[in-house]
Amino acid sequence: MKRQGPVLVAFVTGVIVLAGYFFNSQTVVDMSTQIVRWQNIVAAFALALGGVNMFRLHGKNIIGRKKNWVYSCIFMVAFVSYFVLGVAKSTTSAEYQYIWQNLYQPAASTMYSFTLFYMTSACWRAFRIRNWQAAVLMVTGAVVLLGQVGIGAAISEAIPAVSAWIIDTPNAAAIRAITIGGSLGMVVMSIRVILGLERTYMAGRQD
Amino acid sequence: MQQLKQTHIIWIVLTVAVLLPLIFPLKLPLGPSPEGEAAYSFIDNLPQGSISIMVLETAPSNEGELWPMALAVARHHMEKQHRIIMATFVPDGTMYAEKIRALAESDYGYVYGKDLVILPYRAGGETALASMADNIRAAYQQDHYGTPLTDYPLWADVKSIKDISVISCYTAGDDHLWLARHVWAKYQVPCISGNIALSTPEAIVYFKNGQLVGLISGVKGAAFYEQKINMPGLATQSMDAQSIGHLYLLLLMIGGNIVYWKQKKDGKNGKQGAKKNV
Amino acid sequence: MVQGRLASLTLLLVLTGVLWFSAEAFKKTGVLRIRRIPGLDAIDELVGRVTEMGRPMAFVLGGTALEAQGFASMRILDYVASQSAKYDARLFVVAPLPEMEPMCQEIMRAAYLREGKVEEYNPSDVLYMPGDGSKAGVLGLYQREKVAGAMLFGNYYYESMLFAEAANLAGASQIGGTANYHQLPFFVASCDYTLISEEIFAAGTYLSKEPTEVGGLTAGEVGKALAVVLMIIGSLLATFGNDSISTLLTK
Amino acid sequence: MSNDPKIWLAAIMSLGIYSYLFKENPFFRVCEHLYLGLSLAHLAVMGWTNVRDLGLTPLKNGQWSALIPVVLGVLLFARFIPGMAWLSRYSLAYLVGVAAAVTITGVIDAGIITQIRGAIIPLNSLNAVFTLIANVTAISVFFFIIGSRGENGSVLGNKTFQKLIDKSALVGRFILMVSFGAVFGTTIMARLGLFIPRLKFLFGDWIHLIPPVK
Repeated sequence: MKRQGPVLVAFVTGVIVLAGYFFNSQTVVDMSTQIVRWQNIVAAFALALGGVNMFRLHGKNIIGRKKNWVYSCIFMVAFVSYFVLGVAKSTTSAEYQYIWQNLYQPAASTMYSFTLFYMTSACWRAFRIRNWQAAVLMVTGAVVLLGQVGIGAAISEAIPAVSAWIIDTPNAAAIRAITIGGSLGMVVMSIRVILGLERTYMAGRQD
Repeated sequence: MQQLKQTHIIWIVLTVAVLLPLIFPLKLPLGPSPEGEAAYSFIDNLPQGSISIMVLETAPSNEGELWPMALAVARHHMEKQHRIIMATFVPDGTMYAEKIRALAESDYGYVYGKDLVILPYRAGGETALASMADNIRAAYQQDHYGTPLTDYPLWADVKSIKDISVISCYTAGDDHLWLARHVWAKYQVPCISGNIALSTPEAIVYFKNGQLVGLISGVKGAAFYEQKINMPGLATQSMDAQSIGHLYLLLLMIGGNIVYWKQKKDGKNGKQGAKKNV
Repeated sequence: MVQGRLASLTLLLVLTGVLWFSAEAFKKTGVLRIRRIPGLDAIDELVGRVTEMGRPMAFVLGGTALEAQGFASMRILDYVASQSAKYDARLFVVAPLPEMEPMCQEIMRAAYLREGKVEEYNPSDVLYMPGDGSKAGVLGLYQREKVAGAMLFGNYYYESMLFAEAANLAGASQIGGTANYHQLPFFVASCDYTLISEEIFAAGTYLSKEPTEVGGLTAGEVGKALAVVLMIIGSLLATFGNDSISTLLTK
Repeated sequence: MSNDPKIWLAAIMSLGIYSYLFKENPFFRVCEHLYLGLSLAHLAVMGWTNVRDLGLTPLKNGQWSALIPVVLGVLLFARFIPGMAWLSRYSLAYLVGVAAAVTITGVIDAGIITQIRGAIIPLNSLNAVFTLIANVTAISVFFFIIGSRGENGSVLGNKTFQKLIDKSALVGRFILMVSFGAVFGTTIMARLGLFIPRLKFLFGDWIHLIPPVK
């Protein structure tokens, strides 16, 4: 029940979806689309998991008056009130959109723009020509980097042309190789999941 | 502490360098973009009334690159009076769909339900897109506002994915691959990918294989598209700042390496990190 | 049978068959014929160098969810832990997910036990650093402990750049490995050695010697060989106006 | 400077987050926790909307088949209950089983067959020959068994062939590095693309230093 059952579930659903792809039988195709559609519902439940995890973590912080519990309160207030607002008045309501536009959106895009800062200082300190591979990478990197923007074309017409050739030809070949290899890896891994040979998703001390 | 100070100087210079061309534009050239051209002319050649799906995988984490291009393509569709269905598989996508709806209604006289529909967000990523492709009418029964889709005249013309003239996505993820896998490979509906510049080295292979009919790459692609439809906007404005930013990072990299090689020559480098590798 | 899917189905069946047979064959013979991954030599070299310098090293796992790359990386950790136990190099492990922390502790303990040094294993050397907060934590660890070697394996995103810089500030050598092609450039540019995409899986299989994984690796290899053969023959035929291979693939 | 309270709110939030770049501080912490709470709540609301529309509404209308995914979804939370945690494996098995099959249907054609077909080109130009060589050598980097000369001997046992694979893998690595260079070059645009709109907001919408787009 604890191990064989789940393996069987993965096997049956997997085989039906595969059969629906390869064969014309209307019954199988219907079953397959149904199973895939159900998966979206289960995945929707999974969206709340992260929230529940953090809710527990910050809840413990507050109850135990742990270090920085005040910040946990802020998290709680934001989480609970926004969730209630969304469920009660729907995401299309003006209030919900106001908070999304003016608090959430600016915070999120600012947070993600940090990556540029890290990259800039890494350019100065970490990206070094240590071996021939890094040398090849950085030289082509420099050409493509300039070819991406107007200043490259302003320096020389050749830069965007060479950059486009790099992206079109050697790069396309390399990505194609990685895609074929990676896709084969994904297919093989998926076969192992469906056949119940790969069970790491059941890891953890649950028995 | 010394190091931290140095980092802050690097960052402040970055901010100023990027800010200046935003205030004082340089008007640098843009260069060609054959894959963007392909996307433009495909949409441009669709007859009036064609139905297109825009998959808005846009979020605050990537809107800098994706929102300008989504806006440009949406405007193009509206100029040509195509009907638009907006779908999304990321939780933030509908917020951007509503912005497009507002624009369509105010600037182009679009009527919601007749010319344009917003489908609700669906969880599940690739499988959600696959179920849309396999049976769109079963995958969606209501729109984003909870109204039954059968109430709308637009929906009457959508029996299956094959009634769609083109599907475009705006993604920082793998949606361009999902479209190639589940829409083009299975149903031969033409797909256009609008993706962040970083995905282009990968997406270009799909374009070359014919799995995508067009490709809009990052801010540059968006700026190109804005110029094609003759409506310079957010992307065009930021291209000069992009130029200076790129140049600054390149100079930092070159400078960093000069310091590194000098230190190595002087033997001051604390570690023997530069050993040769295979 | 749906039109145009014969080639796919054939390929799928071939791969399944190869996987099965080679897994069975490996179970019987136990002989693994696989190229030694150069990245593993680089690991040995790094452990040696760190030992000489008498400073610790760090193994930083990347990831936002527990998936294939994470498991392959933990198999590599198993090896690194053994090596460092053998040569008495102190090893810090950074786990980004709550599920990973106990797994890493178990791996470390087992490795020290194998080398007969279980009393030297300190569970608090496995650090749990989740989310964006961890990024600063890793920086602090490098500085505080004067880390001389860092290994970054797993499902990495933008943090690869931050860690690269941190290692450089601390004067540490690095080895990286990920299958996320968008981060590979940064690993190659900042690490002394990089395991590129599939190499981390191959290294995992090489180290774990789990039969169905060996079978999977073999099946993938057959697929790649087939791809190369079809490309070469197909292109040669196409040069002379014969597109039978392309047609075959659309069947 | 703007006098719209909305813009001020967004600007304060942005500055709070940016303050981290100078030093970790309470202002940042407040903004960070606010952001975290909002973002997880947004996810949960979106999840709830999907569950309601796809699961609960059909159930109310008597479509009992919707019970299956709803039960599987609820079981996901069993992991928080000691002793019942194993129940969540059923939901996980369903998720990974379907995802695995969908992956196969997706990539087997688009990721393998079509890629091979795309690589088959008539060799009528230098560029075409180069492309084929690049394709083949790049794949050979990932030959782990055919290229083996490991402790248990080689699979094919032919020295010349192995040397050829070695050489090919070396060329392949070169090709890969060129490709990574291209990725490197394009990444910077993505990163700047995140920062420039923030600058435009702070220095344009907020303090009106940058002229607005026409």
